[in-house]
Amino acid sequence: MWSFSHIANELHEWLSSIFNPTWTLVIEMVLAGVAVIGLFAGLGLVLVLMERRVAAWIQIRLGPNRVGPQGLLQSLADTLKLIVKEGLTPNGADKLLFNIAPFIAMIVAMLLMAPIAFAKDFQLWDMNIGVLYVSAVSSIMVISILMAGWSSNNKYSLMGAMRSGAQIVSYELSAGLSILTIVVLTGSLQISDIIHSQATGWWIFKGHLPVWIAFVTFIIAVTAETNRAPFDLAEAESELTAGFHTEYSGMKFALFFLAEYINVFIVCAIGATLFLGGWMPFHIGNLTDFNRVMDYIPSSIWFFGKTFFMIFLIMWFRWTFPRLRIDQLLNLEWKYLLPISMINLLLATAMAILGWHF
Amino acid sequence: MFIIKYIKEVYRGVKSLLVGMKRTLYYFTHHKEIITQEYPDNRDTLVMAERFKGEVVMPHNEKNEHRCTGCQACELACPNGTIKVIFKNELTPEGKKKKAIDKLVYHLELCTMCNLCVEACPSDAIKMAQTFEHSVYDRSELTKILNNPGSKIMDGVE
Amino acid sequence: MLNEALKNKITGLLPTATFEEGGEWLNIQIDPKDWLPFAQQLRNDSDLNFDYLFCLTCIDWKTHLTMVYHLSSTTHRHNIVIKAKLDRDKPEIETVSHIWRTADFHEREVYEMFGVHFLNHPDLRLLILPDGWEGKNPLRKDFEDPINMIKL
Amino acid sequence: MFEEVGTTTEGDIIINVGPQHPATHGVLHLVITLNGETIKKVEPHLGFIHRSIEKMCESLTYRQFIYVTSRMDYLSSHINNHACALCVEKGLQVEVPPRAQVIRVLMDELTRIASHELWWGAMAMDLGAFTPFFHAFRERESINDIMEETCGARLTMNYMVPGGVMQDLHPDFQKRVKEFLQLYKRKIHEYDELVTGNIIFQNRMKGIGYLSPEDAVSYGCSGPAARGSGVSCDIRKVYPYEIYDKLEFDEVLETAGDSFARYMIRLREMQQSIRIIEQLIDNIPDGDFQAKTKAVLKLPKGEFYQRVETARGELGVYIVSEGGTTPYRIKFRSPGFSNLSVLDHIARGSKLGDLVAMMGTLDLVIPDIDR
Repeated sequence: MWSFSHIANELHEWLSSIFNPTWTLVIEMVLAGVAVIGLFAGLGLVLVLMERRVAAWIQIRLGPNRVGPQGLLQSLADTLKLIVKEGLTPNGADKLLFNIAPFIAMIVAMLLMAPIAFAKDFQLWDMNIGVLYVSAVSSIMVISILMAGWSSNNKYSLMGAMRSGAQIVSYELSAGLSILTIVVLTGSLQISDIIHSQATGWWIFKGHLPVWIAFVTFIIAVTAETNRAPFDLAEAESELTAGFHTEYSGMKFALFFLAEYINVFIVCAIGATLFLGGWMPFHIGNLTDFNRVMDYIPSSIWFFGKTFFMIFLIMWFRWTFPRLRIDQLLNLEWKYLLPISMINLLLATAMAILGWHF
Repeated sequence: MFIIKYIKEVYRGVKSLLVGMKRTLYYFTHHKEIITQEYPDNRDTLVMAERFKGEVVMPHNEKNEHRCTGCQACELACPNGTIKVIFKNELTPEGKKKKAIDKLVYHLELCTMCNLCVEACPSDAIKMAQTFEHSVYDRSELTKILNNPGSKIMDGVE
Repeated sequence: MLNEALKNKITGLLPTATFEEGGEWLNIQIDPKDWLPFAQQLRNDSDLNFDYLFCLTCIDWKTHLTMVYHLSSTTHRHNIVIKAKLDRDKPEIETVSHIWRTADFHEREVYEMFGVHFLNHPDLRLLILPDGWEGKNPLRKDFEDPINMIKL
Repeated sequence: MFEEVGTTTEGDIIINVGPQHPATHGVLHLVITLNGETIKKVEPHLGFIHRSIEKMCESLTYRQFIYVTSRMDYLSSHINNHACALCVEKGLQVEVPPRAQVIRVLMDELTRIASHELWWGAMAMDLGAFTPFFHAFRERESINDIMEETCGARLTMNYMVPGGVMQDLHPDFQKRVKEFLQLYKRKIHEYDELVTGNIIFQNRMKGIGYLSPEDAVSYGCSGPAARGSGVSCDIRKVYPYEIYDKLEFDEVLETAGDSFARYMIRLREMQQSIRIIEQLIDNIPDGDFQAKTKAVLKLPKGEFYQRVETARGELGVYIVSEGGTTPYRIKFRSPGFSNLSVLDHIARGSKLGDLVAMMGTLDLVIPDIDR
């Protein structure tokens, strides 16, 4: 009833009854764009608040509780502050690159939004290479970080950017391999195919050992890829003050900040799609009554519930673990995660050929 | 063997991480452990320790009398020159001239709350108050005169 | 080793040393010229083995400066105090920073606070005072700073 | 230090860590020469908060100068005050009443625990884990409350006076300390769960910043920094003062000499402090809390030196008296100053991230270094 697909269909029918098909398409595209930007702003606010609350409760504090009821408007107030702040450009900086970098980070995050299925039949662009597209586009992120670090004309920024480059390029591998595990089991790169293949059970339940290993590898790899603690070496504040965004202020800083959170959301959404079935409700084999009850919960709630569970996991990591050192970070990838995920891919392939999964 | 050592290493590492995560999850779910004091909101119920050294005050009784004889012991004891005693000549009822304090000037901005003046005072004329909200908009407001206007020394205090 | 035994031992090493009575530790007054070889003997002699220089400072006596070295041994647990009288106008003494590494920083501190020149010190630069400090040495008795020093 | 200064080759980066930097916990300025991520040289620049306490003390009387020393190593201000009071008492030949001695030792050990708690939180924060900082402050807060109740202040107490302590213990003191001990024992295992046992933390700390025993002594290191290398240098054991020779506690020693050993020393030292407090808390003798002293103190002509063990290492107070009411010259041998000088030696060849860990385990308090 209240699922996104239902609303979208209503809207489509209503628009079609007023305009001709071309105008309908144009209006729908504009609406989608506005919705994505709105989603961005909304997600940014919600995730920042969520992060601060999670951190506070773990750290036996109360967290934001001054602005608005229960401090809910805190991140709105912060955004307002950042908007009215002056965006400084340092004297020796490469002005063009310095100013472009945060927008590239933002554009990458926006592009990644395209193939994500937010609810049943609610997807901006269901392309046949969906998963490949996500892993390809997300690596553009490193360019914006390198640009920011280089153009700032600051040694801390440069070191942060170089660290980040090494880190993202390495962890791309095991993230890709763990995604590949699911692709092998499904036999398709298309997001909708992957979700539909989980109608009888999510991959995390029916995939046995290879999928569990892939899930753990995926979480570690994406935590590193989004530069979040314990892999936040690019901005390690006790070593590099703030890493690649040391020189940024005002809204340009806020864009980096927002892009980081959006990226977290997207990788968690991809994780939820691949391993936890996306918007697919929780089904158990042939228990039709149970399955029908589960179907009553709207698919958008399933999707956001799973995504936020993954986001909580990543936040939980951040507020528990100390940071790794740069050589240990690369050791972890090349000596542990990469061999494990390669062997795991072999296992998954064998399993897919022999049909051992449910 | 190499592979067993490798697996053991991974197992131990993951276990240590899970132990830490269990601990943080405990605090995430147990909100009664929160220790935050919401300071400006709890001002009515906030009780400072009775010995807390906030600022130097001179207690007066209801007849506007204090116990300060003007012996300057506090002025000498102070390491920072926080206290200055200014004298005036007063006529006693018998018509004799008597030295008494006019003003006991106290510079709160110089004070380090070391309690040495209170220790040095032989007649217990000054003591430490438990106030702590000392911020003001102008520095001159921090220079205080401890004796009330028109106050006299208490009878029997020498 | 007890003070008396130390006294005998040190008289053997450096006959020109004079001893001050009083105080809990043995006070030895030496000539600054004898300091470097004497220091090496103190550090390397197995009976003495003064391997821990726990305090290095200087005193301005208005007529002269006195370098004070507090030495201790982590193996024998005995302590001595070495004092060397320096000329106030041209204070110079050999560095001991290669014998006790901790002297490096302490000598730099004494250098800027009292103006004592440590000969052959590897890196005798200002440590605490701002670069380009000119003027008197702050811990000398005749130092005056009308702006930053508050007289009570 | 003994290579030619400024031996930078092409491709080296020189970065300023500090004076305003999150890892320096204050205003320490380190000029670091880096080759990629590897440290080639660390050069400390000091003096950003130098207040010349030694010069200030020359114009203060023997009662007054004690309060200034709280501002040196503000985390163990009680122990600094204790050192000064002991040194003045040594000159005055005053016998301190037994009650005052016990109170002083109790306060010292509480301060030591509080200081190590803060260090533990800050150490974890240097390595990027924020949560332990708040958990450490929970225990530290209850010590501060005890201090506030008895001494009237939370950080710079000025509770020690020559001849004893300024005020008697608060009636609730014993009850509050016992409550603290219970809280501490209930929470101590969390330290291991959150930080010590953590595989990331252990990998970051083990084998980092190795300091050999010979170098530790030569560089004048003291306290946990030297004991981590196996050098027995606890002044409380080696040159006992006050009543430490009558108490049962162990000098904590580790032999590895790396950052993890220095970390473990401090954690284990907290247990020893707890042990001392448990011995004393029910056995506080009755009597005066302060010996009778003259209103104006005059030290005889001579030199007096007192060594005490602060939370960071050996603090020496060296008073040169000319027989007046103020010291002629006073020198504080601060532990942080010597411990800092070893940083260049141990940091060379390690990674930038390790430098932060090493600075954490040396437990530098900048006002202590700058005085």
